[in-house]
Amino acid sequence: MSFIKKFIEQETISRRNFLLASAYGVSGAAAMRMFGPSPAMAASYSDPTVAWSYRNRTNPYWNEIVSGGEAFVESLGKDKSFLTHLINEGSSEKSLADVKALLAKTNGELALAIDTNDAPNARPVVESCVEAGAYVSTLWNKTDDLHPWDFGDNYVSHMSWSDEGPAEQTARILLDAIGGKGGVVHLGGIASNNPAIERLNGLKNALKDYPDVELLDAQPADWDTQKANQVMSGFITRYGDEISGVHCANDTIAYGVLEALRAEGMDIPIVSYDGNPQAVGLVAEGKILATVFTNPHWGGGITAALAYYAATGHFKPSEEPNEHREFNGPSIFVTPADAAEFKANYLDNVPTYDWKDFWGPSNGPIVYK
Amino acid sequence: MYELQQIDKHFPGVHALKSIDFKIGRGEIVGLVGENGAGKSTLMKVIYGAYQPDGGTVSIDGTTVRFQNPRQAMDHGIGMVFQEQSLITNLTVAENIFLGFEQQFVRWGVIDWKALTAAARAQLAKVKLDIDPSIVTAQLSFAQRQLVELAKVLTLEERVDGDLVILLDEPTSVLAREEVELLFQLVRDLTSRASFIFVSHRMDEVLELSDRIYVMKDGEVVDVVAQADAQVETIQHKMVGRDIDKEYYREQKQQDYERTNPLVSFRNVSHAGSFQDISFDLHAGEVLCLVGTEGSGREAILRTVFGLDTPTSGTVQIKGETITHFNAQSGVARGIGYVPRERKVEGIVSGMSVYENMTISQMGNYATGGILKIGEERALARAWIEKLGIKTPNEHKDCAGLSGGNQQKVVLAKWRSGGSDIILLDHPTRGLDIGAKEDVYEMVRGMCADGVGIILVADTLEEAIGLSHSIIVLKDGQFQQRFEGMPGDKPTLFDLVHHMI
Amino acid sequence: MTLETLKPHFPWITLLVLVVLVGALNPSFFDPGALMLLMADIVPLFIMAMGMTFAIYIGGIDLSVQQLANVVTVVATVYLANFGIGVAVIAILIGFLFGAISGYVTTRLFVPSFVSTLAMGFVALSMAKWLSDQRALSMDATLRNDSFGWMFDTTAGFPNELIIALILLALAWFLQTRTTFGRSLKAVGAGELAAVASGLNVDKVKIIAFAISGAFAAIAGLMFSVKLSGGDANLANGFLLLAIVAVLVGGTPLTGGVGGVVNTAIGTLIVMVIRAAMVYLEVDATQQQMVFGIVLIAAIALTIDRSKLRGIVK
Amino acid sequence: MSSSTAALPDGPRRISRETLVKWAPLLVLVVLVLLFPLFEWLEDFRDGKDHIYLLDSRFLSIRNFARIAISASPALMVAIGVTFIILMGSIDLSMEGTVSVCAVMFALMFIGMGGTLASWAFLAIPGALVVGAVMGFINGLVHVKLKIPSFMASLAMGFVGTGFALLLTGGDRIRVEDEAFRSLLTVRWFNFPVMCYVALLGLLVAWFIQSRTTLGRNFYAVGGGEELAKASGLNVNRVRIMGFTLAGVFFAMGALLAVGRIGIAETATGNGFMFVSITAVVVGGTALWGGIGGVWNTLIGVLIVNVINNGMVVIGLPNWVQDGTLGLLVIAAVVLSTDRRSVSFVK
Repeated sequence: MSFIKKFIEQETISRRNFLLASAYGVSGAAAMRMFGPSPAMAASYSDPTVAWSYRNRTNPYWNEIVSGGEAFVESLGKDKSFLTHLINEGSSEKSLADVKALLAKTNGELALAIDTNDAPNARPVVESCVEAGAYVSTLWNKTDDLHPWDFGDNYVSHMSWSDEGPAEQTARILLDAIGGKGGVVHLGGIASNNPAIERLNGLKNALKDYPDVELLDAQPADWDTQKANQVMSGFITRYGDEISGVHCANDTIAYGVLEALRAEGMDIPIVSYDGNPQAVGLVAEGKILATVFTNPHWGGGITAALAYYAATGHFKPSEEPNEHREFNGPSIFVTPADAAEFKANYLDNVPTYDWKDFWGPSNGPIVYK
Repeated sequence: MYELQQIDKHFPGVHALKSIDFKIGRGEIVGLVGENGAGKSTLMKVIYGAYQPDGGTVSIDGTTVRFQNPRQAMDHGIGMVFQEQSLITNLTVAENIFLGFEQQFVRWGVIDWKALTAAARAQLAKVKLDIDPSIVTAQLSFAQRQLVELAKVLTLEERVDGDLVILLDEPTSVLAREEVELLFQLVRDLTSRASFIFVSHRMDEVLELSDRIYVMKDGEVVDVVAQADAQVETIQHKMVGRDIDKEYYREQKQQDYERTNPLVSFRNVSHAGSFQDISFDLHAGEVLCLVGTEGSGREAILRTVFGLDTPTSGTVQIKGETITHFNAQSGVARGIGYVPRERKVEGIVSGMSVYENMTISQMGNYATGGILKIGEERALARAWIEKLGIKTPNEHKDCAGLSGGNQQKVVLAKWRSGGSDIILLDHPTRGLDIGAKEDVYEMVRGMCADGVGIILVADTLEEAIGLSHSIIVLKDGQFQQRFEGMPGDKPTLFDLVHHMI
Repeated sequence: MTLETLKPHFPWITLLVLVVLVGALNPSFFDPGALMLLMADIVPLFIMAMGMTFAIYIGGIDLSVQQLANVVTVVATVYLANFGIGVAVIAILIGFLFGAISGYVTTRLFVPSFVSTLAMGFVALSMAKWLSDQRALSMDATLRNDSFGWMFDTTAGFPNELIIALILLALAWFLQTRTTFGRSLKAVGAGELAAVASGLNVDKVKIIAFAISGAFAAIAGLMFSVKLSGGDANLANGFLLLAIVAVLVGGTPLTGGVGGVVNTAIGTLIVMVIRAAMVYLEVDATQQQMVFGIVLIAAIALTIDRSKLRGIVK
Repeated sequence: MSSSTAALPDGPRRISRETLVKWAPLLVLVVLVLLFPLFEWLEDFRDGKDHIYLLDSRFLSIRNFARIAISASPALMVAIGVTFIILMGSIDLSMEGTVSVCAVMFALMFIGMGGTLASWAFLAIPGALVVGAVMGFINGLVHVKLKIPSFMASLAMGFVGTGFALLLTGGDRIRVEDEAFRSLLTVRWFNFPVMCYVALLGLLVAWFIQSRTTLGRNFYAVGGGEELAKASGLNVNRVRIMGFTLAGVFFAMGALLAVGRIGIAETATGNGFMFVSITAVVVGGTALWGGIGGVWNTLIGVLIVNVINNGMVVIGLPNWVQDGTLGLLVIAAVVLSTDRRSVSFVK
């Protein structure tokens, strides 16, 4: 069937070139736009509502994010129920509608931390917040032409993670472990999600230095354990013993892959991403070779903190340099050698962070390609 | 032994049963007649427990009873044989017979299929039906299903101590004459085991079978007559409250018709599995009646004329034009109107108002560019309500709420107002009371006078003979015989039956 | 006034009660400006639900709407540069075509609409993934504002989105009540066999109903895409179940022939109020979904007019 | 056709056509099983590799059938549950919520009572089945007592179920690491893991219920003609509620196998079961309007869906083509297994 695949790939490459030209190329200058806010609106509030809007509670990653948000709220001397939760269930429409409802309810006295579920959704969310005079900090998803500094003070910051480098490093660990030859497969996240794309790119970058390793296949597993399980068993049928290593886009995918391998009695190296506690445990046991901890607890807390302290006037975002408005979160490697130590430092005892040290653990400005 | 005293039943706005007294003795067959809306079905529902009376008492052998649901009535030996297809067709015959009472064949939670089948066979023997109880009901003929229905009710015998009362609701409506005879013979034989309440629109049958006849009108029992004293005319008089015209079928209004330029012309038309090699002509002003038993191909011919079925061979011409593409839209466009047997399902759209129903087949005439001219539709509806004397408060009334006769008038108005001049009538008087039937007959004659050609599948043979100019007898999809039926020179029942079976 | 005559009015009474209830618990809910914004935001969902109403009105269902909206967000984003506002025509045509194919598969190939539309949705998803190269795309801001910026302006204080929705509602209502097609829909929904026996081209009516559903889904996808100024193969996820819920809560039961687009407007507002109530009444994050389900059962139990379900409740 | 041949009733031919329709789902399955190796053969042929059609197929191997069986087992249980409901002419969309609740409740009970099958924790298994029954029972009550059509009632109950599972877990996932319980996946008899035999057992139980118990036969009665069944004294409401309860038990079975397969119970355990199971039921030849079909049809349907999913990955179909291909194949399968002459209209 791969002849069909080849044809299709050629088709999509030409399409992609076209898209890149139309969507990414032209935008930059046009981003200064009619929706630009008047600075007069940037009022500060003494006690704004603090809210976190995120995908769902069924994923440990988001739970970590939320725990950070709650820790921040507690640092203000409030109960953690002070934090308002908006859950979008994977629906951009709900994400936006909930934000608007909250803006209406709070009359704009709001410090919002949000992952907008899908990159295109970031613009309308930010624009409504700006219009209502609320302060918003985004995480993960936004389009490349949307920048906090174009919106004065109200769009406080955007934090993301540059996953390509770390994913490349885990890939190298994997490729070394299989002796630099053989075949690997990649199970990705929802294909259109930015981290999914970056993490696959990381693998591809690493493969350039390993000419004897073939990327047998890469398919999305939608961040989902059960789907990963099924895709992996399909891979095993198709490639069988040709698979000598597995590169997973995150930990939840790795769980499904591990179980598929277990069912077959196979034991091959796999690497993953996110550094969830269970995955760290598996790294310590040697079942996963490496994962990357992105410290979602801190990310969740600091995103809320940035929005809050901007809203209360503690600092003025527009006076900060651009690298303080768009920056990458930390990435920490976890390998079997340091898993136990890492677990003790970050998971068993969650460190108490200084939520006013906005950029301490951060990892450099976001670079657009 | 079973007795109702002073039974009253009210519905919102309606006093459905007014102080009904009713009793039935052991082994007796009691007829129950009345026009639609006279309260027959309400009374039956009270008897078999579907309704609870508001007043009065129900007693069995002098003991007062009260049924909350049909199941409790069954436990007291009261069973109901429903009209025609009340068996569940995807179940086996045996399952249908013991539906709801399978527990007796369950051992340790498991159905003993052998015992169930054997017991079913025993029940079937009671009605002298020799079929394999483990076949699926869908494979039976309508007559066989009717007998299975009876066998099912007779299981009460084993379950209940004491006497049985069995209600037969229009049991003959789908049966051919000879099948009716068999059924009646069976019922008479069974009086040793049960009493029967027989409900039918066919007066002759009621008279033939019943020992006594209850006549109902407007929620009351207006007369009880013994078989010996019963006369069709007097009973009908009581039911309707007026005399039945001697010329029931309006034969005096039957006119001759022009035998040229046929409206519909069949030449050696066949449809695989339903009819073969049929030829006939239908002319303007003619009533052509198709006669035969259920499954003889009558309905299939109607459906082919209308365009719902495509024949497998032969030539069909409508108004001189040979039809190549069969579909209902072009049928309607050529002026064909179809009055189906299942009035409530196929005739009217329940949930739509009278005027909406009348224009459904001719919306194009009441619309410009697809936009409806509702005012004109309503005017049309009002005109035809007036013309046909349709009893409805206004043209906005949901058709589902009209009586059967008025629904039928709406269906006829639909086609006539659209200018259809070929009308296909499939059991047009089924389930109608006498007055409504007469209205339909009147309309048939009126349409003929207007030059409409009618193909009729009649409810009874008498009706077929009375109404038709010509009769074609069918059997198993084959042409048998053709009769001319001008007034004064009509074929007899015997002539027809002779060719039907 | 008896219970019977009151029944057809239950949907909007339920809506009113909900609004009053939420407002009583948190009076800031009554701010008219905020309410208008809330309504403007639900417009894409409403348009999709309105289209779905046609499929449900004839007794079917359309599960492809969400994927159709997805593919349209991609198409709109990719081709905006080439066709400008003309992309709307392409989008609606795509929706119409997909719907028509679903209708064809349902009526002519006898595949229940539950399955046929689900399957056609998968086909649409494939197309969306292919066109987008499985990436999130964004519209060029100038082009978007030139072609579709007017959608998010206001006219006399009313958001244009809301006005578009009202115009579409008026159109759909006209189609449903005043045209031969609408009458045919009702006939097919309420009594398909009678419609056949009256010589209506029932298959055609059904195919068009699904096509309209698809076209409305495409409009919803287009508006959403413009609003978010981008598109990808998952952008409209989460619409489907809510659209179905909006239709059902409005009182258009799955049995067909009853209800209509005005009911769906009310149903959508009920959904909106329930959802906003979660925010206004600060329902705990882990409880929101359960509360939504329970309120939904209560709302449906209140709004459906059982006397019009005719016959048995399956 | 001449009128003389038309005069012959087409009795024998009709029977063969009915038989064909009846066996169509199985034929579709067989064709699919032969089709995917053909693509493999084509690919190897093009690459110049030695490949004997069927014999050298990676798809057509015991190991791969075991993989298909593993992924099909939980779905089969869920689909069987909903089969009973569809036989009655109703529909149940609550499975995602019910599966999640059962999975989470099972894991909580299992861990709480010892965390290994060798302790009292085995009680968590019947416990989960009871939870499923209760969920189904509530679903049935809402449907029957509030007179809400099952589509809406079960849809809303699904939301409640997912929400309840979320409430129980607070969003955490619970690992079930007991070796004895995980032997569902890890221990194989005759090349197939234990969970496949458990699913087979579930199928046989379902078949037994369908064909040998009053309840099972009553599903067909209700689906074939509810009014008539009611008039025959059948307590239809009771049958319905019991049907939903039974479906809940099978959803719980599905939950147990899903946890057995992945070793994790979470709110998302039920995700994706709704469309897979209903599609499988319909593809297997059970009619959505009730009364026709049964659990064996559902087995075939589940296998068809899983064979397609597995086969598409095995032949290397790009991801984005897979959804559309699945859609088109499902339509084709349903078209082939529908007796068009017996259906007057479809909605």
